[in-house]
Amino acid sequence: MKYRLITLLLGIFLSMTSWAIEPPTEVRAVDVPSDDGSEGIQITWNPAIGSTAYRILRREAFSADEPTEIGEIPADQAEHLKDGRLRYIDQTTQIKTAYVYQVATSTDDSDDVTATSEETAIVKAVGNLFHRKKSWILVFIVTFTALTLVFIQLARSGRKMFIRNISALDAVEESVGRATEMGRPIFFIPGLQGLDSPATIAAINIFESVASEAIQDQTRMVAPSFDPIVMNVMQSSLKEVCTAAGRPDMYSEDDVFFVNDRQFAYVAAVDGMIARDKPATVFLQGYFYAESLILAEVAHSIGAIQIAGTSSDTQLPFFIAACDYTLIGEELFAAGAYIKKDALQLGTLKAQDLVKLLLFGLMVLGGFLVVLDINWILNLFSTTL
Amino acid sequence: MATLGTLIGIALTLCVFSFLYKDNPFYTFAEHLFVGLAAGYSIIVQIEDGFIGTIWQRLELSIHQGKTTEMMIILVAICTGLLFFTQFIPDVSWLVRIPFAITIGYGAGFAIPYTVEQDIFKHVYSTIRFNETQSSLKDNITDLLNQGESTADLQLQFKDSGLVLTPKAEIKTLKASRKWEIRDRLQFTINDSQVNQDKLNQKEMPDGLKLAFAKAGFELSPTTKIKIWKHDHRWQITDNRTFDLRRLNGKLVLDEQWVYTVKREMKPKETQVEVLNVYVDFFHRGGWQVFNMCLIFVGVICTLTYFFFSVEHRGVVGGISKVGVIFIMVGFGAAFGNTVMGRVSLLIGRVTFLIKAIPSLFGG
Amino acid sequence: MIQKLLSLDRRWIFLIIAVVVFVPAILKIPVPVSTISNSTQQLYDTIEGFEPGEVVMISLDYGPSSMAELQPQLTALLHHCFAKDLRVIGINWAVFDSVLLGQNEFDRVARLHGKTYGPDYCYLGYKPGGLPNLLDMGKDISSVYPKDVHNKSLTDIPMMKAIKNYDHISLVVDLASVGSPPFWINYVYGRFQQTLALGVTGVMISELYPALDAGQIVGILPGLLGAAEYEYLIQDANYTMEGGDGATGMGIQSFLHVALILIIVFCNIAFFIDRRNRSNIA
Amino acid sequence: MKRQIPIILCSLLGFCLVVRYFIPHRLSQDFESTVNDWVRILAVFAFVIGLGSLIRVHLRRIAMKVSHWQYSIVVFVGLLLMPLAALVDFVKTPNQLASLPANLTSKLQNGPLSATVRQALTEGGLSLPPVVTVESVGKRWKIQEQRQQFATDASSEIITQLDQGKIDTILRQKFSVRDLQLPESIEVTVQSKGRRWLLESGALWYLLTHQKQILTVSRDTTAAYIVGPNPVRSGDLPVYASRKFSKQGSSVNWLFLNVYVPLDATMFSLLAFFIASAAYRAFRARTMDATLLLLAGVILMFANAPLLANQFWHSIFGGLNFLPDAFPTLVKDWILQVPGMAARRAIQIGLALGAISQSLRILLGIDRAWMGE
Repeated sequence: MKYRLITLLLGIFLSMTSWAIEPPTEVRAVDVPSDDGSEGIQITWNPAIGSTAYRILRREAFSADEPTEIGEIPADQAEHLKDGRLRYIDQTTQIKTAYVYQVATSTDDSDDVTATSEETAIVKAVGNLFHRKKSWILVFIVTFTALTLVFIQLARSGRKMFIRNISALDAVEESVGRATEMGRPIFFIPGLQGLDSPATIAAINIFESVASEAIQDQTRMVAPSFDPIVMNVMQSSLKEVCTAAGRPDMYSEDDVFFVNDRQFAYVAAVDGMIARDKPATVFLQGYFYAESLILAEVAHSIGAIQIAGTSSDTQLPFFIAACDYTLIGEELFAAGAYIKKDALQLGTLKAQDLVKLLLFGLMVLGGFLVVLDINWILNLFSTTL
Repeated sequence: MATLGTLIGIALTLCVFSFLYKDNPFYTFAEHLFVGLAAGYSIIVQIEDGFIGTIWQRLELSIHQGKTTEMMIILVAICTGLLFFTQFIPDVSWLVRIPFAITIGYGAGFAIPYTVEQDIFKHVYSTIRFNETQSSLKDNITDLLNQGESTADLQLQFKDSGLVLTPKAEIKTLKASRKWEIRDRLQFTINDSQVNQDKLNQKEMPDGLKLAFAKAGFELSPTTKIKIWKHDHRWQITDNRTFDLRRLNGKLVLDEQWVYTVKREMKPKETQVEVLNVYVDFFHRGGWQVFNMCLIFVGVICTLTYFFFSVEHRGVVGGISKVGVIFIMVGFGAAFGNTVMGRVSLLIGRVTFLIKAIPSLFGG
Repeated sequence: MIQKLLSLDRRWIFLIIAVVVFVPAILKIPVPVSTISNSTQQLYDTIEGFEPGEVVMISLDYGPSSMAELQPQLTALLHHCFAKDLRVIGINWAVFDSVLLGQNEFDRVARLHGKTYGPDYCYLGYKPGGLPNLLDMGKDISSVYPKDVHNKSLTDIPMMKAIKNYDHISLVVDLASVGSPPFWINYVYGRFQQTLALGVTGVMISELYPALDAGQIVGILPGLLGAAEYEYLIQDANYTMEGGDGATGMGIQSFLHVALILIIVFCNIAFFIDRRNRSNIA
Repeated sequence: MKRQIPIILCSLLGFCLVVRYFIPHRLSQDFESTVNDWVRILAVFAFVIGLGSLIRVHLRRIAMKVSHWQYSIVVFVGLLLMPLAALVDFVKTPNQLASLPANLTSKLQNGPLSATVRQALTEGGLSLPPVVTVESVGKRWKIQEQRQQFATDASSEIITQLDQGKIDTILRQKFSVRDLQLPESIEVTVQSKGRRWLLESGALWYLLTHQKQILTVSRDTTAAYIVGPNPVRSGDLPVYASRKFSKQGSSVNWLFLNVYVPLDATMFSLLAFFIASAAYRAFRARTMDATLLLLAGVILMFANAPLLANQFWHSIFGGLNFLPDAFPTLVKDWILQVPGMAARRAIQIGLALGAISQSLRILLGIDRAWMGE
């Protein structure tokens, strides 16, 4: 009897307190997406009426120990999601450790009446396998690759590929011929970046095609290089060219050599060589920095034809101004295929153009929609990750 | 020692400059010295940072920490590195292609995704992004906005975010309160008696002017500065925004007009907090800005057209790409002209060196 | 005659350039600044607003090759800081080459203002490590720089006792000829909300205005022009008697631009006359 | 096989790296850093090849007595100068760490360091690791520290403390248990790099690595001292730090500042002349395009010359109040930021497409130029 009374009173008391303040409901904890696990776990919950702040409690699952408070956050400072829920991100998590969370209310008034929510499901902070914000970049790359493959197939099947003429490259033959007449060497400067830069590969392609023409006319190709690996590659390609042309005697390791890997030491040396050897033609292909103009001007000063091309948009203006012929922008990457008339590679140019067209369309449409305040195309291109 | 250093410095500087006249023994000397020296420097760097720093120390560390995988990785790398030397052994010389392959694969593999992100997506985005955010307000002023009139605290809120709102501003609620349009204008004339010009020239804020601003409903903050342009009759009053005052037949005239659109929307970041972004609406932006944006857009489109390889540049395409060439040329000319300044300063550097160094040799 | 002008030997142009650069440099012909560009004014006002004893950190991220443009900026800034009794920390975050340049200039200007190493200013120099260093300085400067350039432990440097990290630094100025500004902006401003200003070469300036508009930085000094403007401001306020290289340098820059424009104009006139003659003959 | 293997390797690595970009997981980050190291190590070997080529070329010039062969000797002089300077710095023993009373030399014999010497050294202001062995090298003694390493479980407190650059008391105990002296936290600087921390104090370094809740503590640097052969005037034996072959020594620095920098900077400054001669040639109104180039260029130069943009401009057009202030600068910025920007963007987009296409050609194995085909 007595016990009943106590329990009853207790029950009433309890119910009153719990009536005084509701616990946060629908507490959910999920791993933060698109991270390596170090971003932690995000906890979301419905705000509880009358609560001025929330305390986040955490304990390791499968362990008996009491939940510990990992953070307290005032209600007005908590992140409000658009569905009215609140969010807290726990970044103190250990990777792959299982946790359960609770959110407790707390109020300013001294008699600290708190209501604690139910425990969340077990959650771990794990590294994710895909970065959601990058999906459109993936789509773009896949499309590009697919188109490239398609056009390679088309080219294999013998489809003719039209490529507009690139005026700067029509000068190659003439320049080689000139060198032959004057009996002077051709200088080829493959830029100041390593083999890991696409521009350098493009340059090597051009080198090959030029060399094969020059070797046939028995004109010497001289390639002072900035990067040892590039030097090696060019040596081997020149060797191949010579053997292919049936003139292995034309190959000399001293024509393709390493000069220096310090920018202006390289420039100083190359300037000196140009001034002394007086080449008939100077090719400046690849990636260049400030030295571009020095090289071009020195080449001009000894009356050599300069044929330039670079993927550095800051140096293009100087080549345009100082050189006789310049490959503008991406013409550099097209050049190799263009001179060799290599069907497959020309095919990839087609693919490249198609992608360009695609971007073209998306920009026009997207721009138009943005003006009408419809932003979804715009947001495809948003790179704020 | 110091004098010797200066002496060498001067001598070598002159040697290099002499190349401008023509190639000569002095330059050739300096050139070869430079080549050798630079290579020598690279040797030190390679030994210290390369052999010791990159290879030996990490190998040693991994060994004595018992990190076998790390150790294996480094060893494999070293082996591939050694393959460079196979080029001198005819039979296996092809093995040198393996380090090539790694370097190239590495380059290509990195180039693809990052160029897409940095050079394509970023540029396209900023080209078609016609509605740029001007500033953002706190979320909790929506009801203030909904009242449709510019109250004192609304003005305050705007001021906090560096914008101006006068009491006369008209606020329209569009599209079920997800969007507001605010048309506002700050305009007044002051006859000269109120503003003592000497005061303006003393960079003080004249009371008359303060008064005039107050009348127009814009409290200038105490940090207000006055800037005077050299040719008279013009003052610029810099507050958290800038007003341009000009003298027009004996009166100071100030006229600023602007239209904001306030929009609720998500932040681009994954945090889904709701913010109010203040846009200067595309059509209500100054016609000049509209023009510029369109010009950039057109420019990009046309210049891109120039790069189409698979079509003959005739007819429409030819026309468009011609326009593209115009942009390219203007851009290049500008870049060229803009760089002169930087290059000159390099020369100035050397010249000042010579001018300071040569006297110092004679104890000057 | 016209033909000669059109096919003029490059060396004549070189000669003109040389004269235009050397003569003003030797005679120290300064070009007074007429208007102060906003970006400079803003930086000046920021420093002007500081109380004595506040700390300014200057990072010298430029090599000897761009010294001409940025050293005058450094000098002007130092004059201003020391005259206002601010305490200055010098570092080289990105570039190793300019440690000596910076150190000497610090000592020189400090001497002019009767400041002593240790209590009033110190120079920490260069530490390899790149980006992590920037971030670590947000936690604890001495974790990046246990010692200064004189190999003196930071704990023995009086002013550094009170300065643990960015919280104790009122302003960071990055004088850059390399790509360092984005890092300072994105990480030091972005993560630590550190008040930030820049001094950059004339070529870099236009890419950095957006940061100024976005309020990420409180001011930019644009190349020699910026230096000259700043010199004008501090001389106007009698913070220093010393005439700076900025004005001279800017003078040289101006003269050379003028010369270049004239050359181009003349050669075009000649070009047109020549063309008309030809068409007349034909 | 001589063709396939390299191509397959190349494509494999390339595509893996492309995929990696989309995977935030730590494993993929590790993969990236591994590949980075790999290529960095390759570069070191490549440099040897390059150096070989350089030496070969100049030796040959000297041997063949080709024109200007004498200068090739200069190259070798330069080539040797820098490493020699570095050697000089290396030999010139760096700053003295402490000094040891000469009479203690008798106490220095191979084996563990005697207590008296240790005491003397610590009094000399040298913080020594707990376990050190002495080894006589000719007339010198090398005080070599024994490597220590121990693993312990890491509580999250310890980690958070370390991240804040502090040392947790528990951790401190864990050190003392293994009688590794860890001075008061003020004297210990903690550098945190990701999941690794470097505890540094005087001559003591501890590297802490955290994996799978286990904290591995290891000494990754040996603090080696050499007790000098020639007693200085005071009769004491100077104690020096072990030396390092470095580019930051005084002699190297001297060479760098007095020989290298002048050459480098002057070479760079030649641009001022060449940009002028290039402008003189290129900026002629031959064609429509050239005219545009010319105009844009001249306008920019005008605006960039304060003398013209300010004084000159104001003296001529200052009266025209309807023009906005600093008009030349406005025009300049407009050209750069509107038409200039447009062209730049388009070119960069184009270049990007070109580069991607080029990279695909390589990874798909249709561009084999790099194999010399």
